[in-house]
Amino acid sequence: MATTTVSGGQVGRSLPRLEAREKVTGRAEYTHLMQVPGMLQGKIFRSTVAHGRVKSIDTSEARKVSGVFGVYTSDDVRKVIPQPYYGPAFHDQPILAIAKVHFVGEPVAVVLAADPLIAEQAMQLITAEYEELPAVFDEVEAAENKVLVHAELKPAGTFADLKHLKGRKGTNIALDFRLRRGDVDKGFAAATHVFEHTFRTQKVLHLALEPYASIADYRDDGVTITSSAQGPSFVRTEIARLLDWPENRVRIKVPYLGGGFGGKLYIKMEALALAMSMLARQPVKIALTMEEQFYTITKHPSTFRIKSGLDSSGRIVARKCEIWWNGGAYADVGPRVTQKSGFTASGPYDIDNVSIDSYALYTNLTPAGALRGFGIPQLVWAYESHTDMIARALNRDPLEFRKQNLLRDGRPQATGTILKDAAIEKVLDRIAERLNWKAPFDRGKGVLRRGRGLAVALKAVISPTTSVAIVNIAADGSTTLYCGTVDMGQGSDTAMAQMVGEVLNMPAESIRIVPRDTDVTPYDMGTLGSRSLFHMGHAVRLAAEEARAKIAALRREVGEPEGSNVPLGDLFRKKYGMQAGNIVGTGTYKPDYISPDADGMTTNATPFWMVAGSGVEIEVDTETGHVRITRLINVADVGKPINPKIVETQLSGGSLMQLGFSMFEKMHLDGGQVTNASLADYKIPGIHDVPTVMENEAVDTYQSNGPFGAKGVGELATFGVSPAIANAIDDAIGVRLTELPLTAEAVLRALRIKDSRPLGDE
Amino acid sequence: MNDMSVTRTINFTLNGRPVSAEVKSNHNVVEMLQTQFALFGARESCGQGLCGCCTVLMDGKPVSGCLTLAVFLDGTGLVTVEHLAAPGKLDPVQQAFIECGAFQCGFCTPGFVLMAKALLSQNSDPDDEQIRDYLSGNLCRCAAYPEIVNAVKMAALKSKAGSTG
Amino acid sequence: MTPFDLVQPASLKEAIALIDPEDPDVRAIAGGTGLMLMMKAGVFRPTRLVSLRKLGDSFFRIAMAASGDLTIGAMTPLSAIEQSSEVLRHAPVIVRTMTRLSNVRVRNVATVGGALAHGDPHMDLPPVLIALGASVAIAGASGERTMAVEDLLTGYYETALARNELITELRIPAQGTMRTVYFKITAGSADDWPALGVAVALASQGGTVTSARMVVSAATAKATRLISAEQMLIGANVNDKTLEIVAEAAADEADIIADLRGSASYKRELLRVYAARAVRAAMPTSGAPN
Amino acid sequence: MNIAGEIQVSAAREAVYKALSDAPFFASCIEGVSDLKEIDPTHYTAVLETRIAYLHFKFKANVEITELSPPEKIEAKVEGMPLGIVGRLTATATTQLVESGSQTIIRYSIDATLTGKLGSMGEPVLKSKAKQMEKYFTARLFAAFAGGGPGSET
Repeated sequence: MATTTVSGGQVGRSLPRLEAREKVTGRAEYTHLMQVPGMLQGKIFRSTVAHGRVKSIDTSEARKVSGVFGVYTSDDVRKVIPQPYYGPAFHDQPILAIAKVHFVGEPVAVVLAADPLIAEQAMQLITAEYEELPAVFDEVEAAENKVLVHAELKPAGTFADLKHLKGRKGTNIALDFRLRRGDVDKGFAAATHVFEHTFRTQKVLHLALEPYASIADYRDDGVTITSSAQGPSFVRTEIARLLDWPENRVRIKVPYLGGGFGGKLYIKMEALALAMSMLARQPVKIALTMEEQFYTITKHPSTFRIKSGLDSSGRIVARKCEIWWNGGAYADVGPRVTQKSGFTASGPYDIDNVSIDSYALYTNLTPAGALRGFGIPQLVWAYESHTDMIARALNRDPLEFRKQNLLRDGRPQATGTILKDAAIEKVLDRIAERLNWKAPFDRGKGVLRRGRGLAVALKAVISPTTSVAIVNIAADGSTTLYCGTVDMGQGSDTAMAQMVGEVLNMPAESIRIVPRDTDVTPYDMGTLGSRSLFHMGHAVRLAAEEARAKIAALRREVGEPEGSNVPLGDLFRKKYGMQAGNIVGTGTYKPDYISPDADGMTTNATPFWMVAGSGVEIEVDTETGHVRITRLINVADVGKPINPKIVETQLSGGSLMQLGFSMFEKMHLDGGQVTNASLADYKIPGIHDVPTVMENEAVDTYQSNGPFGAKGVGELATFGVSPAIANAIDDAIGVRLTELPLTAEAVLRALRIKDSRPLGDE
Repeated sequence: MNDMSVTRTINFTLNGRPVSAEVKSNHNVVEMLQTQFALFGARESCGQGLCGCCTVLMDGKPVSGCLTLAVFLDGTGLVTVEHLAAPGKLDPVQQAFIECGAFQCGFCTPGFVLMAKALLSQNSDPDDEQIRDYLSGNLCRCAAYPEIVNAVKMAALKSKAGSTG
Repeated sequence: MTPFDLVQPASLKEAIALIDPEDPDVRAIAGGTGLMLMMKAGVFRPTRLVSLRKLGDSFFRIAMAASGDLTIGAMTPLSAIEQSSEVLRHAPVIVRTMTRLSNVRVRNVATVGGALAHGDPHMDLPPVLIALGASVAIAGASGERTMAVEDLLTGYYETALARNELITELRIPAQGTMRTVYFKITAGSADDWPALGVAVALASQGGTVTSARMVVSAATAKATRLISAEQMLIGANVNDKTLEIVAEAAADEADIIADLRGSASYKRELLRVYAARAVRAAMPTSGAPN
Repeated sequence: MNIAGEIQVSAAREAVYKALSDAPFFASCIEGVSDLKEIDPTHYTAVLETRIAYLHFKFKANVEITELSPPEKIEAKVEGMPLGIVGRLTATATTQLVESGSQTIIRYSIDATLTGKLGSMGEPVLKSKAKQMEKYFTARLFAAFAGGGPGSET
């Protein structure tokens, strides 16, 4: 596809975020802070057992509290929404628990009151009795189907490739993705060396600083929901389905998001707020606390068993990947994570014989969904640790070993799709150059040891998805953009304005972006998976181009010569006799895509490849296991950056988030119960955790089918961080950790085992 | 049992103006600012004084609004982020945060801005370590920390230029 | 948080009188940063809080007593201690500790008396104060008494204070040639609660220790002196070998609790390592600031 | 968290067993238990309240006697729901009685976990509290059997 190359001077500008003034003055709007006249606030009573039948719920004491409007359970919800199940991949999640609870923290009842402190106080007086059922928490155990989380699978029909699962019984497997390329058994049989390792990742949380919040205002003729949602169009479709209404009676408004990271995708508190507003006949706000985020959605814990066969030259000739994803009690978007990440589970390597089996599993834990990477960071953690382990075992330089096996443009990736515009080698080379990899490296002596490591990754962007945009030029020439991409901090508003400005030759600052409101902003699949800059970018470009064509037509119509630079307002005035009229351009974009066959093969798996990697230098205290990251390098292929400064902050921020997931973040679980559900005990990276030196680089590339040569960036810097650190630890002290997080205790324990002085178990 | 839900009147200075408010014993400063003064710059996130989103300046010193009982405001001077910018003119700290790209989602930003302001009022030329130490009680999930440190340094320069020029 | 009665007496006597010694749901509140957390978590639901914020100036004062003790009023905010030139001169370890103690906002509000009465073993000040040999003055309905900080702390969140007793003053004796260091060791993020705190105060002559105090915190139910390690230190020449013995004694002696921040065996190992590091750092040859 | 130990009392095993299998008596040996109600002979509800300093932990507890093997073993499971907070106290208590001449050795073992939001705050606290509770438990038993067993004066 040809892309527009005009020079409005806007693409490539490091423009500060358009909404910056609102944010630094504390005036930017967030759902969690919004108030609506006559609004009630809901506080949720939650399950204390991981799996059980609800025997009774006693709300009598709560109702007695002065100031309480009402207390509601699923019995009430079903009076207004007979089939109160929601979810993007499966319609499996009830608005409030019906007959059974499936995880600790599942919403069971809601207290409504005008004063949230009163609602909270009353909520604490609710009691429930459960008949406990056996529960399953581990993903590999769940695959044995000994304890079943749900009796039957209920795919939503939203995604065509999940329909075959409808009605399956007796299983916890919500999706099994399968890929077969070449003949992996033959490959292993012919291999000189075979390596097999298993890696695990822990349960971690998005922990956006603005917790989930939705405000629903239900009337008989329509409903308005203001929500911290990453995908207003999806919320509208889902709410319309629950109500059995046409979409145009459902209005979803989304102000700024105080962070999303994938947690606020699809549908979260919206359905509950809707049901409560229907019951109360008043606006209802559900705004969660920090603690409650631990009971809403998390990242997938995972187990990845990876096996590679190599020939005598060190070429990887066969690779077998088995991945189990711990999806928690409700599917959310887990099956899609399983499938889409499955495409690239074998890594950025050119391997003739590949077998991939990826399983989405139900367990009795908080549901898991997308978190900045859509499963890719879990996979990279495994395959890039595995790569280093092989290189070390064969006494090969980890960089050279990677380069020998790297997938290059023009070669088929595991799905069979030919790789294009994927600067894997360039990214890897730049990391190595920055690390000065070829030069001798001082690993230190005595207590402090030093090490370095790198990792590189490949992702197929989620496809096929649709975006629609509208560019509206007013009669004075001022321009407004309507697009559903949600700005949750990634700077999309600014980038979109730059693209409009580029086409229309206007300063990006002069372009107004309409706040997300499904009554006016057209369809967009969702702000996820680093898709928006590419998909919405194209839609915005097309809309602006249509507007530009209409301007040219208007110019001709009013008799201005080609190339005349008469101000836009004059054209309108000439045509309409006064300041009147509009020019509206629309753009719709949906890339081509071919669904994989039963063997996971397709000639078009993705509209663009995402490539990134990281390099680190670390220092290990061999007496305590403390690891200090002295240098963190992130290099990515983002095509041509629309806004280089924002790209840099996305790379920096993404890598630091992953640094938390790598080094210490972990939801501690005990019998399905989270024991550290607060920021006091679940620590995220703070200012002292930032590595001494940080370097971020977008390699010089051009995405030939991207808008202005660009592609997405949001997730990229998360990919390589974890394995790069683990590889550096091995480099420094010769121990290999295969489970995240890489805590000081884990490092010291591994070191002591190596030294035959293991630490005790107490 | 005595009626503990009764409210009491407190008088204090809010962003330079004398005000009074009716508060309950269990209301914190954030709840009071939001419900009675429609000021949302201080917001509760972690609820434990650890993230700094609820930062306000009480008699010139930063405190966590979520851990401060509203009744304790009686007789004090309170400044929120909304007070920093003059009409049409941002505070140098705010300007520096914009120029350095020192935020992404912006939810934690008012807290960081007020902390930076408080730091610069007691140390007009902090080094990187002093900046990090002072801001270590504020969390940014978007992790704009490197840019925040740069912004504080730029703000220090801007403030100096502003006071000498 | 449920509503409660809040009273703000202007005198100590009045404050003590307002606290019912029989009622655990009545408590004094100073800065309130610790208490608010407990109230928000629902594990403390007071019927009445007695605010000490309106007490007289003497409770907010830092001064040198004729005895050579540095006295700090119980209501002095930690930030005032952090910025005090007297404290810097008298016990610089306190000022150094403050930089990484909780955060600026907490230090602006939390008081030294409140921090000690809170009894949370993760706090940084108690081990430092015990190492400095500090004591507190306590006022109650039946008069005043003084107590060493190490005796004040009796368990997890527990102190030797009666319900209607209040700390009025902290006293830190002159340190002479004693040098004190404190190490706060976190297991996860840098600004986490410590997995272990170790404070060591030493006097030495020509490489031989003449006087020593060693205190462990965070990994134990309360900040605790490690007496046998101290005894091994006194009279010893500080070298690798003696340090190994001292560290071993410290690790053996401490009653370590496992929690989210680490297993007991890991924290014991940390104590072994940091007991030795702290002793080295407290020696005048270390080059570390006093 | 595990609390285990043994004490020896001057009473016959049968008498000790009879006393301990009496729920109200057994409950009285655990500090902070009140409001014991019998649902059926193996199921009870109670309120479990414990204070550590000024902190207050209160649970609505369900007690299930899971094993009664006279005169050797009693096993009970306790589930405590802290009111209004997601989290739970679960404990399994096993008591084994061993004859030792005219005396009886009571071996007890309690496995308890405190989870949810209370876990991080409460578990280390409860651990330090456990020793206190153990003292109370043994003191009550000693007191009860000092005269040969509860109600033995008749």
